[in-house]
Amino acid sequence: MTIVKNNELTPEQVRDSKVYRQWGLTESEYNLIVTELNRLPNFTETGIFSGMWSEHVSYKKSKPILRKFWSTNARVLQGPGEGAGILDIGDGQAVVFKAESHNHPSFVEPYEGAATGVGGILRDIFSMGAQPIAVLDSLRFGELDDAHTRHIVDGVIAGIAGYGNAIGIPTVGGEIGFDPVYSGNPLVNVMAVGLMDQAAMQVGQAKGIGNSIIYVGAKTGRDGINGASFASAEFSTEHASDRSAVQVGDPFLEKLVMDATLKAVNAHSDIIVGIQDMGAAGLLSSSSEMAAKAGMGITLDLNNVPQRETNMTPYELMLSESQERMLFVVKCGEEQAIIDLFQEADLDAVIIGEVTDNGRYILEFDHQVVADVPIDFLTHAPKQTLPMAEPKRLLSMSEVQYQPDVSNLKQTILSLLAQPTIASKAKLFRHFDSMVRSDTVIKPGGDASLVRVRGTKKALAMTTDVNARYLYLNPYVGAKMAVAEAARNIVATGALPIGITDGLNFGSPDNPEVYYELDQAVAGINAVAKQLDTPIISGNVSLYNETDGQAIYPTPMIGMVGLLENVRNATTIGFKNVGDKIYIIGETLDSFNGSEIQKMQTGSIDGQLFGFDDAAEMSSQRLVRTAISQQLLASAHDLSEGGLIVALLESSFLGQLSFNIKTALADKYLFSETQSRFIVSVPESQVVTFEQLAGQKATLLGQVTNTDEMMLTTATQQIILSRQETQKVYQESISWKLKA
Amino acid sequence: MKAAVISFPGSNCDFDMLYALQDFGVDAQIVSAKQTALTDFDAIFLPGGFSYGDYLRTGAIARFSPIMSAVTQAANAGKLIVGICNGFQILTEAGLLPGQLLVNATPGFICDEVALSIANHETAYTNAYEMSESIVVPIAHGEGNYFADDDTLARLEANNQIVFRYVNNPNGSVHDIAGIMNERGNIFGMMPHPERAIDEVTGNIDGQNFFKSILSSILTNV
Amino acid sequence: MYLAKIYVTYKPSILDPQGEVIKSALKRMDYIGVEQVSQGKYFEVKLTAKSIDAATAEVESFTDALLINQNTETYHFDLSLVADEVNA
Amino acid sequence: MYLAKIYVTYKPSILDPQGEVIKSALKRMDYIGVEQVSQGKYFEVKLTAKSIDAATAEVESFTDALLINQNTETYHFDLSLVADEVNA
Ligand SMILES: Nc1ncnc2c1ncn2[C@@H]1O[C@H](COP(=O)(O)OP(=O)(O)O)[C@@H](O)[C@H]1O
Ligand SMILES: [Mg+2]
Repeated sequence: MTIVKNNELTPEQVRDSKVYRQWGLTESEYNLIVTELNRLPNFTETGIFSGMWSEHVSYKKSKPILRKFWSTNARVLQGPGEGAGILDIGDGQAVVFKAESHNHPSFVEPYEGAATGVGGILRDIFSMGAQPIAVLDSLRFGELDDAHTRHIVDGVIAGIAGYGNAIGIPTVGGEIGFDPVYSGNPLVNVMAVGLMDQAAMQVGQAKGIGNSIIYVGAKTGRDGINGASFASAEFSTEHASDRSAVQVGDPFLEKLVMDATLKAVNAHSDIIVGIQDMGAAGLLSSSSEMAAKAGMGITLDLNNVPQRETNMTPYELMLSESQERMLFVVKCGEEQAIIDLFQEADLDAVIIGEVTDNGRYILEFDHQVVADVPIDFLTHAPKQTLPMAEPKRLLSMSEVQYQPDVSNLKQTILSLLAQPTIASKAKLFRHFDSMVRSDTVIKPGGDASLVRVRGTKKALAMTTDVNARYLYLNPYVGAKMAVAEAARNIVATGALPIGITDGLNFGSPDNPEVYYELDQAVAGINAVAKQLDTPIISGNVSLYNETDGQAIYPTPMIGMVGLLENVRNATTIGFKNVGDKIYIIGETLDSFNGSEIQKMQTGSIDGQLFGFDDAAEMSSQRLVRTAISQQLLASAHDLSEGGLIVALLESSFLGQLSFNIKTALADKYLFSETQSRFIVSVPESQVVTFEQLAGQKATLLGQVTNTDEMMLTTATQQIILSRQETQKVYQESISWKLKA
Repeated sequence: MKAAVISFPGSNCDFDMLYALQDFGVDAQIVSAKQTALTDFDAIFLPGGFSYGDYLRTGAIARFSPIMSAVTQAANAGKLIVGICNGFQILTEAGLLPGQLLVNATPGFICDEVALSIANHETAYTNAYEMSESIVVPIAHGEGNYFADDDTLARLEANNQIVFRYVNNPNGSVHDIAGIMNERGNIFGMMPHPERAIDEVTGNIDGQNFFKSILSSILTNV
Repeated sequence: MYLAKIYVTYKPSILDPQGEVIKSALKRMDYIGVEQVSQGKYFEVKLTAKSIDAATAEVESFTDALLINQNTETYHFDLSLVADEVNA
Repeated sequence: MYLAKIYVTYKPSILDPQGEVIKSALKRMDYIGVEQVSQGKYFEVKLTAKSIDAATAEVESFTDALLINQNTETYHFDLSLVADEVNA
């Protein structure tokens, strides 16, 4: 069995040229393959091992850490390991969600990179049998004064819009941050949320000897096969420049695939054995993982794979990352029903192989076997345990908190509002259709977004969050804060946080300091997740986010979903009625290291991160949720970047009302980023009840007013801000910078 | 009243429209664009979305769908034809309404809620609105920039065929046009989405009177 | 087989916002010689036909019917005879 | 003044969903001779330059920089000398 086709390297040439190293296999991994097969792997086999054993597919480096995630409670119907995680939301329904990163593709090709990121995460959701109901994003870019960064921002925003709007799933929320560490390595994480009847649950498994593997959706081209990693002249006459690593998305086609898949799940659940989307390492990983999970083997005839380009080799067919493709496993003899359903929607649906019981992964091409390897071995890359070391920067940090310069309070406030990380992102997210499907209750611009569950009183709250600066100063505590902040956003709508998906964006794990950050971040996420009872049910890992040896900040994006039992209790951040009393919940301390004001005034972040009080966090959240469920609050908003002053202003702008605030705090505390805080407004009629409920946790700040003047009296002075003028700075700063 | 909501490949507001009609008690159903008959229906809705991916031009390919001859027949028979967003784009491409929807004056997709003034209160689409009312309705489009030549515009104005105008024009439409009807008044198209503004829970009910208007006019015609 | 190259442009009276955006971007990028930009569409269509006249008629027919919107667009095209191969 | 006519097309291996959709529409409309359709962009740019060589260099420079996406698109262009009038 040493077939050599299309001028591919012979097994001996593969061995001697060590081409496998270019493809990412180490010497010892290659040797392991030789030992296990008891012969030299041929070209195609070497290629599929390199695909399956890449970090991106196998998680061989991150798995020892990922295993530590806490992912079980009574709600969990499906934890990590499938396309997406699933939680019980009662009434026989379930919510399905997951996040995915498309960092590198978005740097190379911002529009298509971001667009196909949306397409990919949606396939993860509907391949579970769930109807996608919302998309969120989490984005990091360099600073906007750099022209290339602006180009990337434009492309990424247009790409998310281009795909999400066309397929008709609302992009309801997200977050965007800017820091120089991301200029050579932007982060594009997307999260999708779906809804399903528990009865319709599908998993990606290939069970049952003789059952058919059906390929549906787009034809396969050379998309995503990295031309650079080929010694192209050796096996093809085409020029490398004609090959493209760029994946182009077709949201129109995916809409057809999505609708047909959901129709198939509804109509033919009795004959569908498994469904899996084709993501990283395309046909290869989807087919081999489905069989491995079921403990079966699989044989594919590659000549039957629908092809967009001519003369594709087995290697290319297996490794292609063409978009909008799915695999179905269907009971033997029942295939026609599925094929007809897809053809009715003008989609390709072709039987390309079958399930076997020999535990082998066998590929045939032109009537010859071009690969024959044990599936278990193929799908289980040798784990690597990597060394960790506490980053040196953490060992010598100042314990003293930064002291902001607030000599000109008004100017400081205006400058802070103009910081891209603080300023409104509305000029960007207005390109996203946030309302299609007509279920969006809270649109982007508040804390969490809220999507109703049609036909019930329920709604789902969702948010993405992480402040990576905090993690840079303390990966463990910073990760705790990320989960806490996500939960505060959920709680501010009135919902109960129920689960987490994550996107772990880090530098190279081969650097012991980065590996340590990853480990600490997971530990921090777990610590708060357990207290909140929000298991981590799905996620994504993106490593090697570095340019020129400079890693990004450790950036574990937290995607959180919450459940609101009665949508009529939904609460938003905007002030509602003149005369309502404004309270701050939680204590304000000297919390400036890692803050937005430190970044603004010193150009960098530095010093030991301020503390996080788990008990205070839980009690603040409990108070807000209770107050909302008793309908005591007119508005609720959590405090995050920029602190109290930013939260107050946002509640004013959204509510188109002003405030008159008196606080005993000194000026600098307006900018403190102490965790576990909210501002709420309470109608006069509820003040007594609220104060009784809150006790010491809430402090009266003042009241809502209807003039243009926002009045602020601190321990030392009084200032007045014009709402219109201030709002303009908040609203327009991003577009001013983008147009620069 | 029986209503059809046409589902083109790539339509994505078809169910929003269906649910909206059902909320108002209409006996509505989705009809695939592959169908060829619409004789059973009193009113036909072309929903928003990206029919055929908006490839080539918005609405350009959808207008050649099998269902479109039936839509034309129904239009000629005087039945109500309502196109929202992509539906409006399809109706103009098909020549059932004059003009064309071009790329927004500032290119790019916009999702927002915008104020509309009601330019003609005596239509099947606006009769339930108060005289002085200005309403706020969601928009979500990249090609909503209504264009027609001067003669056509003069005719639209003279015949009161302009039904809705933008208060602050978001997309460059000539004469601030947000929605128009044909001379006979039975074919109507608009870019904004009244079907997204009918439920208190989602924060806007300014679209309710749009549906009430259609219902009352159909009932009085029957 | 024939290859039709079809060039679609806006009619002169139509404002072309994309062209305007590109022009100002080029100016900002210091391409100061640029005076006017318009963006249109370019189609390559391969078709079989009995003769060049038949092909011409065919191209005119489908361009009028589908490829352009006669309200705002106009076009011209070139037609040539090419070898018979089509990429799948 | 020079007039550059720039024709932008996808690289051969890049997915062109528009072309496919247009082709099937033409087939449905009974233009059965149509074998392949691709849609690209067509730019007309008027620019002043010292010489045809300078104009050529300028066109190549801004097309690479802005008009095309080098990851997915390729182009060719014609350049000609035209009278000096620009439509506002
Ligand atoms: N990229 C984006 N896409 C959609 N919505 C966004 C995006 N960035 C920010 N938003 C929205 O803006 C609001 C404020 O975001 P952010 O400042 O990150 O909130 P917080 O500090 O409460 O986490 C949220 O409603 C969020 O969903
Ligand atoms: Mg918040």
